[in-house]
Amino acid sequence: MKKLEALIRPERLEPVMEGLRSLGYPGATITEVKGHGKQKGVTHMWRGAGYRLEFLPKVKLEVVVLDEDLQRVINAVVKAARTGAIGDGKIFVYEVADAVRIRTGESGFQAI
Amino acid sequence: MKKLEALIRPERLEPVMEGLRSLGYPGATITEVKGHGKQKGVTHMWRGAGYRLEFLPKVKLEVVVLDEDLQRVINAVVKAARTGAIGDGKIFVYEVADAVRIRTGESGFQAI
Amino acid sequence: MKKLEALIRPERLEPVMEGLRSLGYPGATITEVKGHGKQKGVTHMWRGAGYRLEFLPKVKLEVVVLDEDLQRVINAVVKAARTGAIGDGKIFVYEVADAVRIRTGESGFQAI
Amino acid sequence: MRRFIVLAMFLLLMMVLMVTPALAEEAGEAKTPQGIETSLDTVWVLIAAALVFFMQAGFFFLEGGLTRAKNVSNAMLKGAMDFCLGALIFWAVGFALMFGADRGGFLGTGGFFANMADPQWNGLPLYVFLFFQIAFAGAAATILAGGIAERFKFGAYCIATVTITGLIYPVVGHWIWAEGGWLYRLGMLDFAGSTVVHTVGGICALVGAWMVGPRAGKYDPDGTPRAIPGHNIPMAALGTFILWLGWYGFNPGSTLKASPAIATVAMTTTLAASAGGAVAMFLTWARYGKPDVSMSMNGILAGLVAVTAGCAYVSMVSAFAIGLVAGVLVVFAVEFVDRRLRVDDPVGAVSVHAVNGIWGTIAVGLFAQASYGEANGVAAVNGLFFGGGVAQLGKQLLGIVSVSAWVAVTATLMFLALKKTVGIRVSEESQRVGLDVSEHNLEAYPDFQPAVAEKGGM
Amino acid sequence: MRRFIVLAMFLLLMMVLMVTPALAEEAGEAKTPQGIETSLDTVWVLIAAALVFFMQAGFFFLEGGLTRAKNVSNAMLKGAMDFCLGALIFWAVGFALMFGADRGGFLGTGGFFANMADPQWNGLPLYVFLFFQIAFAGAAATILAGGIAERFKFGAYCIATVTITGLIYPVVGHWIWAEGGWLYRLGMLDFAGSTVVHTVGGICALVGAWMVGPRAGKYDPDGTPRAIPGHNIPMAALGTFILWLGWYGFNPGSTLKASPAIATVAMTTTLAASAGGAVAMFLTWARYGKPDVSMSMNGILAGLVAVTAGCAYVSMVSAFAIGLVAGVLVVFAVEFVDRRLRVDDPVGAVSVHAVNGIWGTIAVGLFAQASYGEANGVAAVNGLFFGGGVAQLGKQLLGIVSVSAWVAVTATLMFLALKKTVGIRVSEESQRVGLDVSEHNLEAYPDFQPAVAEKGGM
Amino acid sequence: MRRFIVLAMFLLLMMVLMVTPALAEEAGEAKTPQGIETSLDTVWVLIAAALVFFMQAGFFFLEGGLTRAKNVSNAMLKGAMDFCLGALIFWAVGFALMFGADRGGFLGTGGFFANMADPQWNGLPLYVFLFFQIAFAGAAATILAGGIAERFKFGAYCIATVTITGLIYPVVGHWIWAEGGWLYRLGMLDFAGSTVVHTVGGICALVGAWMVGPRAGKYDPDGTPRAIPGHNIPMAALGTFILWLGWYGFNPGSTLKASPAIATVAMTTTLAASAGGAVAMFLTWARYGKPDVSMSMNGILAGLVAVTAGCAYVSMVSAFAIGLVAGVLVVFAVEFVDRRLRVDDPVGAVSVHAVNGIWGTIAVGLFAQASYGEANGVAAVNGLFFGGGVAQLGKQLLGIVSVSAWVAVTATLMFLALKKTVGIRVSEESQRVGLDVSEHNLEAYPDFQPAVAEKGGM
Ligand SMILES: Nc1ncnc2c1ncn2[C@@H]1O[C@H](COP(=O)(O)OP(=O)(O)O)[C@@H](O)[C@H]1O
Ligand SMILES: Nc1ncnc2c1ncn2[C@@H]1O[C@H](COP(=O)(O)OP(=O)(O)O)[C@@H](O)[C@H]1O
Ligand SMILES: Nc1ncnc2c1ncn2[C@@H]1O[C@H](COP(=O)(O)OP(=O)(O)O)[C@@H](O)[C@H]1O
Repeated sequence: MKKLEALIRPERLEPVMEGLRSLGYPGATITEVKGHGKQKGVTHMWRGAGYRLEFLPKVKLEVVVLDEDLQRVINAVVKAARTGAIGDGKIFVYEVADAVRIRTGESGFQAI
Repeated sequence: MKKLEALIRPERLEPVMEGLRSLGYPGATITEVKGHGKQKGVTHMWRGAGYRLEFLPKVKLEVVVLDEDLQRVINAVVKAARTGAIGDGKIFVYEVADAVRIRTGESGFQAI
Repeated sequence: MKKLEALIRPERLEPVMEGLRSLGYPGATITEVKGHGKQKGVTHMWRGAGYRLEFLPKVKLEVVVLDEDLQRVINAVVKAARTGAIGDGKIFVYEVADAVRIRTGESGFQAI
Repeated sequence: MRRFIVLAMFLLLMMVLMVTPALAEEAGEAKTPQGIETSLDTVWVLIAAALVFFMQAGFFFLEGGLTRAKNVSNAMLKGAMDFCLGALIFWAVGFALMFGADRGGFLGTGGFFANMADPQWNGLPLYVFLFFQIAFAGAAATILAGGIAERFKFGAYCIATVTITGLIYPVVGHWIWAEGGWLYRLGMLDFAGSTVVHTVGGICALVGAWMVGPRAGKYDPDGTPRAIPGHNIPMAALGTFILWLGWYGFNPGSTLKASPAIATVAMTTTLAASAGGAVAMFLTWARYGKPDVSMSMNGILAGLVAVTAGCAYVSMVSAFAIGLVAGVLVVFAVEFVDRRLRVDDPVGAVSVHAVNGIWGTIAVGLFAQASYGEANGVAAVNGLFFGGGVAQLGKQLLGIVSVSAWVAVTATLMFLALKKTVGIRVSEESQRVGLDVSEHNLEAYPDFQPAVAEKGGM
Repeated sequence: MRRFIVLAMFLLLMMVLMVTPALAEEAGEAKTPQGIETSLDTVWVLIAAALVFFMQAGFFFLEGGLTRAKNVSNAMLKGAMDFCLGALIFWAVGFALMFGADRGGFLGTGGFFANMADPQWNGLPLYVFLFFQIAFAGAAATILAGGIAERFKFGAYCIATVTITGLIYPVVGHWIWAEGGWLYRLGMLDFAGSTVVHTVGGICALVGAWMVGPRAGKYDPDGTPRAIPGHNIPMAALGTFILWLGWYGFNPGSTLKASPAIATVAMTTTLAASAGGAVAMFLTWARYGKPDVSMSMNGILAGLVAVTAGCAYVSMVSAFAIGLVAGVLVVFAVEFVDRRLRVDDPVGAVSVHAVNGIWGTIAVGLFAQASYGEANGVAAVNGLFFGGGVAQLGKQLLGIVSVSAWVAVTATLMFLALKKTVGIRVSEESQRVGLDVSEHNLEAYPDFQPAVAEKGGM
Repeated sequence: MRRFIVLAMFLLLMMVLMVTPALAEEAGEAKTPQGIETSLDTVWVLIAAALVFFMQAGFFFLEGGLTRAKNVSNAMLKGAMDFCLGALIFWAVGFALMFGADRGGFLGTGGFFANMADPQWNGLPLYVFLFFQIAFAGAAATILAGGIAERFKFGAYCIATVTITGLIYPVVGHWIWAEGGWLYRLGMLDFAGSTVVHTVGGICALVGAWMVGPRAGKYDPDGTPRAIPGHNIPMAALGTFILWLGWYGFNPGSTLKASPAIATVAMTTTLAASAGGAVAMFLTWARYGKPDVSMSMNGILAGLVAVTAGCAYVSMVSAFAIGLVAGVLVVFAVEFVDRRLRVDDPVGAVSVHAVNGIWGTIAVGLFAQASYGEANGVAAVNGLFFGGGVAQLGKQLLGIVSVSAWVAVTATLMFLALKKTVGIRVSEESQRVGLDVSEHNLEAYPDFQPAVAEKGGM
């Protein structure tokens, strides 16, 4: 099992989820995060003084998948999340040592 | 060392923390996330139009434990978080390569 | 590649980011989390009844780095985040199996 | 529930058909001093009534601010609907019971839908008097909302509020404010309604909060109360100041007449409110180590409630003293209700309105000065502290006891009946997700991330 | 844009230089009954005007609460600026067009910058009349804001609002309220402005919302509307109650005179609002399964808008009936506009103000009773239901049709001109980040974490 | 601190015992024109005072909205308590110093606790005059709150506010508004208090903000200011509009008499506010590229402050011009205070109240027209622009200089004394967690996730 952690633009969440569903992975966890990368922050104004928001809102999407599905899932996420502009985000992949479904106590790949 | 990442119902947080404490793991990090799984979203109404919230609020609880305590911690979390209904959540386990306590600089299992 | 996950005091975020930048790692993801550890919660009052906030606000900073930079990055974070008092936080390190830059599709260390 | 809705709509429609339209009063050509005076009184009472009306918003903001985000839309709708329904029922029924032809000192009758023979009420156009009374009835009813917040069924609340405005409150109003009322004739004094409005509302809140039971998680198994912090302090602060503003209609407006007396009443009101707020702030500072914001706001309201009965009978200094005592009382009362009675009253409705309504009514028997009553053109009575002996105090106590008994009994019967029929308490699950979702399918703040509750008791 | 700003500032400065200062009226020594009466009328109309002024805050809070957090600062500034700019332009131009010497029943002229020969207006000091009219003009203009919320360019909004207050609204006002106006002479009745203010504002909102197009994401490709929940329900509730409070200036104040008639008007206003709110609540309960908070608030406003035309001509029971119908109308109108017309009206401005403005104007032709009009010192007319036949109804309908046509045409031309020049719709990207950032470089709530939108249609 | 609390409570109690109750005035049977007139004046001044009272809520909402979420409960309590404590102290002491028997033109004496021989004040019931003055004193004191927001000790604030209301403000009031006051006799004109209220409050804010030092993180080591955005723009907008509403009591109410003059005053007030808001909006648009919301709100307030001195002496066009200048001034003043003076004034209290209070006072010397003063029944004076030469201007300047000197000196002494004793600045750690937690053990919004501050300077 692998965990795929995608940092994407908030407005791309819906198409990405769509893509995951079509691959049979409806389950996922999302977190609102702020990201900093190549993309420059935005400048706001407050009573005549400018200030930069260095971090921009991103969504972190976590989905645990079976090893054999990994590449397909990555491709689907990349396809749905890409706009081609700076700030599209990244995907990181981690090894998952184990998984447990709390409701049933099942573990391993059955828990996904 | 292993990291245990449990996605649980917000209202089960207190009993789960209780369980961890009794196993000698008072330290933990929680994040408010939204989850999607087998559990169906809820329908709200806005001025006559229904809309679904596809993601439901969950708590992500992260606790890093020694390898030897892993199973006991998993069991405790499962026990405290389970209601038996869909939406009870999942636990994922990851290998931790290293840990550092910032205050002292200690690393490895001493840092936990 | 390694992921460094630092749980730090919110007010230390700026110096830590400063440190990372100087090591050539401007990219990072932050999440607002709540932490529980050795540090005691705070007591608030509500209409004559006290209540404890067991969890204190922390920032989770995630940054994926090349293996060779790991130690230097850890040192920089520890240096910038440390106050010496309880509650300074922890760093956990994880192995990253892969990374993908969504914009370009590049993967591996080129994606960082 | 659907049956209940259909019934309600049917009843509303019935009203249209049932009633013969009243003839409006004639608009006197306002050229004579007499005519100008009537116009002036009308303007004054109308503006006062509008300010009292606006207190509804004060009440629902206070409640909303002192409770959790997940129940705030429910608080808004309760506050809006208790006025809408209350205004209709008070117009249709309550006003007649309160000010219609007296029956044995207990109840008025006649004049349903404000169909009264005389288009004037003591020289005041009937409709402005009615408007003023509707605003008061709304205040009496909405006090309940705060006490039973975060766990009461919305439908049951609607029925309760209609019962209070249509029956429980007008009967008390008749006793004390209608010329034939038995307490009125006895000489009990309650100038602007410490008893009529606040004790009535406060006791309804007490009975309701007690019968519906505490919010889930409010008490540990061993009975220790847990803090459930309100979600928006500025909202509660604005609510308090809207209420205070409204009180400048509530108290001086109760003269029902534009006269210099309103100046005196405005000042007693100001001093009592200020004293109540100041003392509650200092007292919580001493007791809890830091000045407490929501209790200080309650202190202001306690001072206002307490001076309401006596505002036209007492001196400035007495008003100040009444406010001081009120500010102390409210702090201890909140603790007492929470810890000893174990009644869960999220906003302090019982302590502010019932306790201080009673205190204010007693205070008239202590602090009244004939010179003030006379100057203000109301009853000239001396209280215990000003050489009047215990005569007036006795009347005040009798009034308090009778009213409390009436309200306690009728409110208990009402909540019992509701409990047996539609039910009054929402499920634990509904409380968990919040009444906004469970009762209204709505989130109050969908754009914001709610924080996980992780509060511990102490 | 910069050129536009410079131009605007230049115009503002021109005003200073262009005008000869008017001589103020003499302050009569208020000792005679006559003098006192004038003072009393001045006090009453001034307070009424202040309450109507405060409705601006009600409007911008209602809009802000029913839309998303990322556009709320824009809503605030729109509401503030349409009053600031509107007051200036109405003083400079609008007032003269509305109440200046009549030209053929269509338009007033003369009296720009309130330079009128007579310092009085029917016995009322000219300036308090002007203040009252400015507050009304502000209300008419700000209705647009809610309808075009979350996607309209701020600069274009400023120009639109100035055009409404300076031209579109005063012309209608002249027709119906100025003594020479053709509808006035015909005998069309609109006591406090169901047509003059609300239909005008509502139709501007309809045209504007239609021409600017729906918010990004509001309609699926197949035309199914998606819900875009408002971000702050208590804010909308407070807005509603501020508006209701303001209506006690709006309707009774339209007597422009302190007289007992204001009592009757205050009560008809109260009953219609209450009926509208109550029925909308029950109706949504029946239709959607649970009582809907924001629609109930709309129901209150619908009742208020509907009774505005007839508040001085109808009985209590009729007012109640008018409110009942309004509460039903608003619920169905919101659905109709959203689903059938596919016009995206985030706050229901069209349903509340246009639909119920029309209904209220018609209602005069149905429910008017000569006895009420007479008692209130206004036109004594009987409507269809009270033996007056269809005569009055015909006049009302003629008025509605003419006004709607005038507004529809002028508003369309105005928005077209804006579209061709400065543009009216912000980009999709601006909508995504929100107008607060794109139009004002500001976040309304920087201290709070916004939640990711993840709503699905149904 | 505990000792301070005990002392305060003791002092409060002392008041009860110390004072002989005043005899209330007689309520004249209001049948004669004379009697009706008094009643009318009472109603008018009472309502005006209630509106001014409500400005407290406007002030604390403005401050709360323009500062951070972690300090908002503190802002609420400051605003509530400066009124509560201020009302008590002004009743006990301030009123006597301001309006008691004159001593050498400098100070009033006698009439503590409003124990004055005459129950009337120029024909107005003493108590309504007192109520009006209390509301004014509250406004003068609460201006400080915004300037020292987010870093001032709550206890020290309480003492400061009592000192302002009890001493600093009444002395100025005596000079300018009491018949024996030296500036009054000299003929300095400040109709509703640009100097008496706003300059006094604004200079207190300036001295306080300067002495307490900037908020942690406000200035970079090199002195560059960093933006610290406010947490809730709608809150600030509502605050602004509550203030504007209150100004319709503040300015026209200062006639202390119901007369047609209030109409003129209401209109000058409206035009100046509108001009100030409009010009600030356009100016920020031109300077910063986009129209700035909070500065536009400040522009409205600047216009209001500036017209306060002259509202009864100037024409409509002049009021418009005064507002225009005010709107420009406030924008540059905010930048100047922030960048050049490096005084950290989170809400712009200095720029709005001190700068424009001074400008408004000067404006009387420029724009006054005898015809207006006469028509409004106040002093008939021509300013520089209307043929009056520099005479009046000189008096105005003398007044400004004397008042500024008095306030600057006494405020400095006061803050110094506080600094040496209880201290005025909370620790950096307290600022970091916020005053809500550190001073009141409270979170204002526990249900919401606060966002981590991650702002950078530029
Ligand atoms: N080294 C890193 N470690 C962790 N997260 C990162 C790292 N670099 C980038 N990110 C995350 O990825 C997001 C997008 O990065 P960015 O460089 O702007 O994307 P892109 O290169 O695709 O334009 C950032 O907002 C941040 O959340
Ligand atoms: N494949 C997955 N990857 C990541 N998180 C998941 C995955 N599947 C489920 N989750 C998380 O687990 C939560 C519970 O899932 P659900 O299927 O509803 O639980 P259960 O099967 O125990 O009833 C979800 O809300 C989501 O946060
Ligand atoms: N075992 C653990 N697993 C996960 N997170 C932990 C663990 N222990 C501590 N933390 C995180 O680290 C933070 C700091 O812990 P604490 O023990 O207070 O620090 P320190 O020992 O440096 O004073 C906590 O708030 C929590 O977020």
